[in-house]
Amino acid sequence: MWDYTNKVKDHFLNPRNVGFIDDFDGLGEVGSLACGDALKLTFKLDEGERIADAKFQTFGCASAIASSSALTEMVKGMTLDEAAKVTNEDIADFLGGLPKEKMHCSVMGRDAMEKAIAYYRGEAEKQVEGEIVCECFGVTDRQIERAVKENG
Amino acid sequence: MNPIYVDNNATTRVAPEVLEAMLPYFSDLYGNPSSMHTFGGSVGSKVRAAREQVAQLLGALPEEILFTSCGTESDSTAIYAAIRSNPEKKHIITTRVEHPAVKNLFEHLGKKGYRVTVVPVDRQGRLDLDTLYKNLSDDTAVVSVMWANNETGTIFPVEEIARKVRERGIVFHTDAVQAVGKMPITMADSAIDMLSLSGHKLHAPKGIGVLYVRKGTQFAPFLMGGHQEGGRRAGTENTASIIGMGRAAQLAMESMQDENTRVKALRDKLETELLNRVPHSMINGDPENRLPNTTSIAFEYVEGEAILLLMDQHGICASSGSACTSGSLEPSHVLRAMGVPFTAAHGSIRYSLSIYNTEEEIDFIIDKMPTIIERLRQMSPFWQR
Amino acid sequence: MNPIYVDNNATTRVAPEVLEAMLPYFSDLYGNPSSMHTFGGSVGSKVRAAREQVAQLLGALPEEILFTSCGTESDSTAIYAAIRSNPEKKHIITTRVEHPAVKNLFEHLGKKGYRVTVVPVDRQGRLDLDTLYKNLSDDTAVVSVMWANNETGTIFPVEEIARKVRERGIVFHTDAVQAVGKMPITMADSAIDMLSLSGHKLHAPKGIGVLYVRKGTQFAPFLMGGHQEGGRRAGTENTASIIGMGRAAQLAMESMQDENTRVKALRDKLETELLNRVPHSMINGDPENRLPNTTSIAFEYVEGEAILLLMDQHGICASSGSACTSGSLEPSHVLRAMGVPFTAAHGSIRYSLSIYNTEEEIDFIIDKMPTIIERLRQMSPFWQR
Ligand SMILES: Cc1ncc(COP(=O)(O)O)c(C=O)c1O
Ligand SMILES: Cc1ncc(COP(=O)(O)O)c(C=O)c1O
Ligand code: FES
Ligand code: FES
Repeated sequence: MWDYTNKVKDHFLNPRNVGFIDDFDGLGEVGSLACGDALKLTFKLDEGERIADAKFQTFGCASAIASSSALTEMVKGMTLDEAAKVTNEDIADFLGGLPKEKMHCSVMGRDAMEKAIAYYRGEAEKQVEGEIVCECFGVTDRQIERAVKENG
Repeated sequence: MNPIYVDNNATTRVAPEVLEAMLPYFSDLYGNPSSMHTFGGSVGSKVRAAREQVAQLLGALPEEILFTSCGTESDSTAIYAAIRSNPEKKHIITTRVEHPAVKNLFEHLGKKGYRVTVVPVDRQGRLDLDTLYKNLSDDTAVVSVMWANNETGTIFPVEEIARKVRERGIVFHTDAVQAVGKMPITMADSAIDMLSLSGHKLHAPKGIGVLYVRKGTQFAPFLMGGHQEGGRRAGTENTASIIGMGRAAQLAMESMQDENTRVKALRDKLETELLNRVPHSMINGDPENRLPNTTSIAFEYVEGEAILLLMDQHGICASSGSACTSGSLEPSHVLRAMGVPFTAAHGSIRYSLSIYNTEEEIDFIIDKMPTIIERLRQMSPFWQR
Repeated sequence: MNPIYVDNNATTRVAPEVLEAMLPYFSDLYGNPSSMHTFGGSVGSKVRAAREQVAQLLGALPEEILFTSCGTESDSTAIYAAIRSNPEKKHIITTRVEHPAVKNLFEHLGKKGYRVTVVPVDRQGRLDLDTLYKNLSDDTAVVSVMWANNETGTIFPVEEIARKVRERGIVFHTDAVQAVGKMPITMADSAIDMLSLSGHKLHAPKGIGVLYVRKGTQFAPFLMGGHQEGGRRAGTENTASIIGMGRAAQLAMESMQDENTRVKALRDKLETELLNRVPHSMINGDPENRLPNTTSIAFEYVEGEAILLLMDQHGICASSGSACTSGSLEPSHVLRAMGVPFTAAHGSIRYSLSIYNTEEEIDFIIDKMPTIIERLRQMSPFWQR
């Protein structure tokens, strides 16, 4: 069993900011059902171009859920430049640490944030650096889409 | 909080009767059965009695029973014995749904130059017997097929397979770690050459296993050294655990009936109610040929670890995939082999009951699960409300 | 009759403190440490604590400690790990006085095509180090030398040997089953790559062993399967015994002083008095470098089994040769390697004490032995009155 900090447990059991902002300014999606990890992140800006609200939906383990919750808390009030600098290590630190094997679960949050910012700025989707989140099945995106449709 | 333990395919409670039988052999009658003094020698007769008890559970002869340190060691011992006794044969057969104790060994042997046939299963987890039989050849050293699957509880027709394999003069081994104690087994009437079991799956302690080796089967020891177990398994006898294993074998015979009536009914109730109450849920595995204590249920669009941790908040202990593969979040190779869709494989929970479970416990689980799944689905980007 | 147990090199009493530490983990806290629920997971933290306790006893790091099922498995694991990590090397070195757990494995490897150097010992049981060093070569995969001999208690200079072996870039393993707990060991300051120990020789239960593997040492698992022990030893963790092993390690640190003063004094008294009182008796082994608890005494012109059975009449438990080889009446390979004359080898008795022995017990043995030997000598055709 994983050794989760109390903060991880708290953010898993009482996740903050679950949901989807319908009139979002930024939207980032990473992962897939096949990996067992996926994250959809939306944010809304205020007049000062700071993040007024952020919400997430996560399909994943406890670390993924807690990381998403932590990230959305952390970025509120930040400018996009500041939010872009939040690393997965920052997320893990905010949570009082993650087990080594679970660090990748917090990468997803950072990647989704990056994508959401790119979406807002209208930039072409950035090639995300860092670890590959999951390669459990070794299947193509098309197969996954089909699987989702068939069972959805 | 008293746990509600429905994770008995991972490990079981040592029966109080078993612990009681073991207790004198730690600090009081601690002699070595190989010793030349009464103090040690008298423990030897207890070890012999335990061997007879295990033989009785398996419908076997005492001299066909070898004590090992776990199911994994029994599996390794059997498979190495078969290939070392047939050094000229370079082909081995197993299935896609074996426990890592067999799976990883076969993969290793594959890298060492063995040709490995891995028999597939269908969507219900049933073996493709045609593929198995078609691949039997004069070059085949051993066929190893588990008796019952640890994740789904699916029972395989190993008696029938063993007969066909024996006709070809090939050694047949079965990993019966999940089957023994849950269904009647009579090795005297069987064509199975070697059978593995693990004590801690049937209320004996962890760290004791058994390998059945049919009289006359060619054998080579895996653990070499002292002359214990008739020269077939070296290492000072784990006397307390062997004696506990014997008592557990006796208890298993007595509770077989309860397991197949009351426990089975509890399992069926749990399963039926969960499928009724939780939309988008389904059984993994073959509902026809299945252990009486196991059900694997897929809850679509949610992830297993998260489910388990929420269950843990209520003190409910279960597994996603086998305990051996959770710890990494790779989806179970068993569910993948069966072609369980991704949406379902990740959210599969195994409930495995024992004679210690009560109806109140099952009702409690039935009550809590729908809320747990609903709560996680609310967070999931894939869930369409 | 309460036994007078001086057979502690065969096996030991489980310390009551150890049993107490183990007890909750059978029928109450029986969870699997790999499980994703608190009930199992919390046992995992106890396993980690036990690993730290064992590491402390050995002056090692917790991640260098691997739990196995016995000393024999540790020995096999180490030696196979070394040769599998060096598949191109085909020469292995050991000594003539190893326990069967190493001896028989090396003989087996000899039959499989390995060139085996078996280092001889002199009349006092001291190793011929020149022969050992002379035979080190680029083709040598592993050198395995026991730390202390189980039959005579002779201690070998393994620290020095390990340094020389490391200079040549060769893996060094020591079977320290008899040394651990009886003498201080600090792996952090040592050049030994792998070290085996067995729980039941230091008041932990039977069926638990430890293999120390120095950080950075190339390793390949012996038991393949699940991911337990960091993927280095498969099989569900034997939680109760691991926790008992941890407690025993702690106790061993506390009693090391007693072992090397009071127990040693008792051993010395027993030895001196027996040599004084029984004519034609002598010590086997090196009286200079010896475990504090062991003495092997040859009573000429009589036969070991007969002596043991007469001792048994008085409830005195001891061994002739190792418990592993008694049971067959072949004279011990250790005494033969030392060139102990046949007249003496057959009548050799090993007394091995523990912290549980009292002076009264030792006095009792001193009182009974002369009559026992005299009685048998009266019957012996070789005995000149
Ligand atoms: C020196 C030595 N090595 C190895 C062993 C084997 O230990 P186990 O019987 O626990 O496998 C023993 C004891 O029997 C021993 O004395
Ligand atoms: C089917 C099967 N085979 C083998 C094993 C391995 O048994 P053990 O963990 O006792 O080595 C297990 C349990 O973990 C199992 O379920
Ligand atoms: S999201 Fe945690 S393991 Fe992948
Ligand atoms: S006299 Fe009995 S064994 Fe030789």
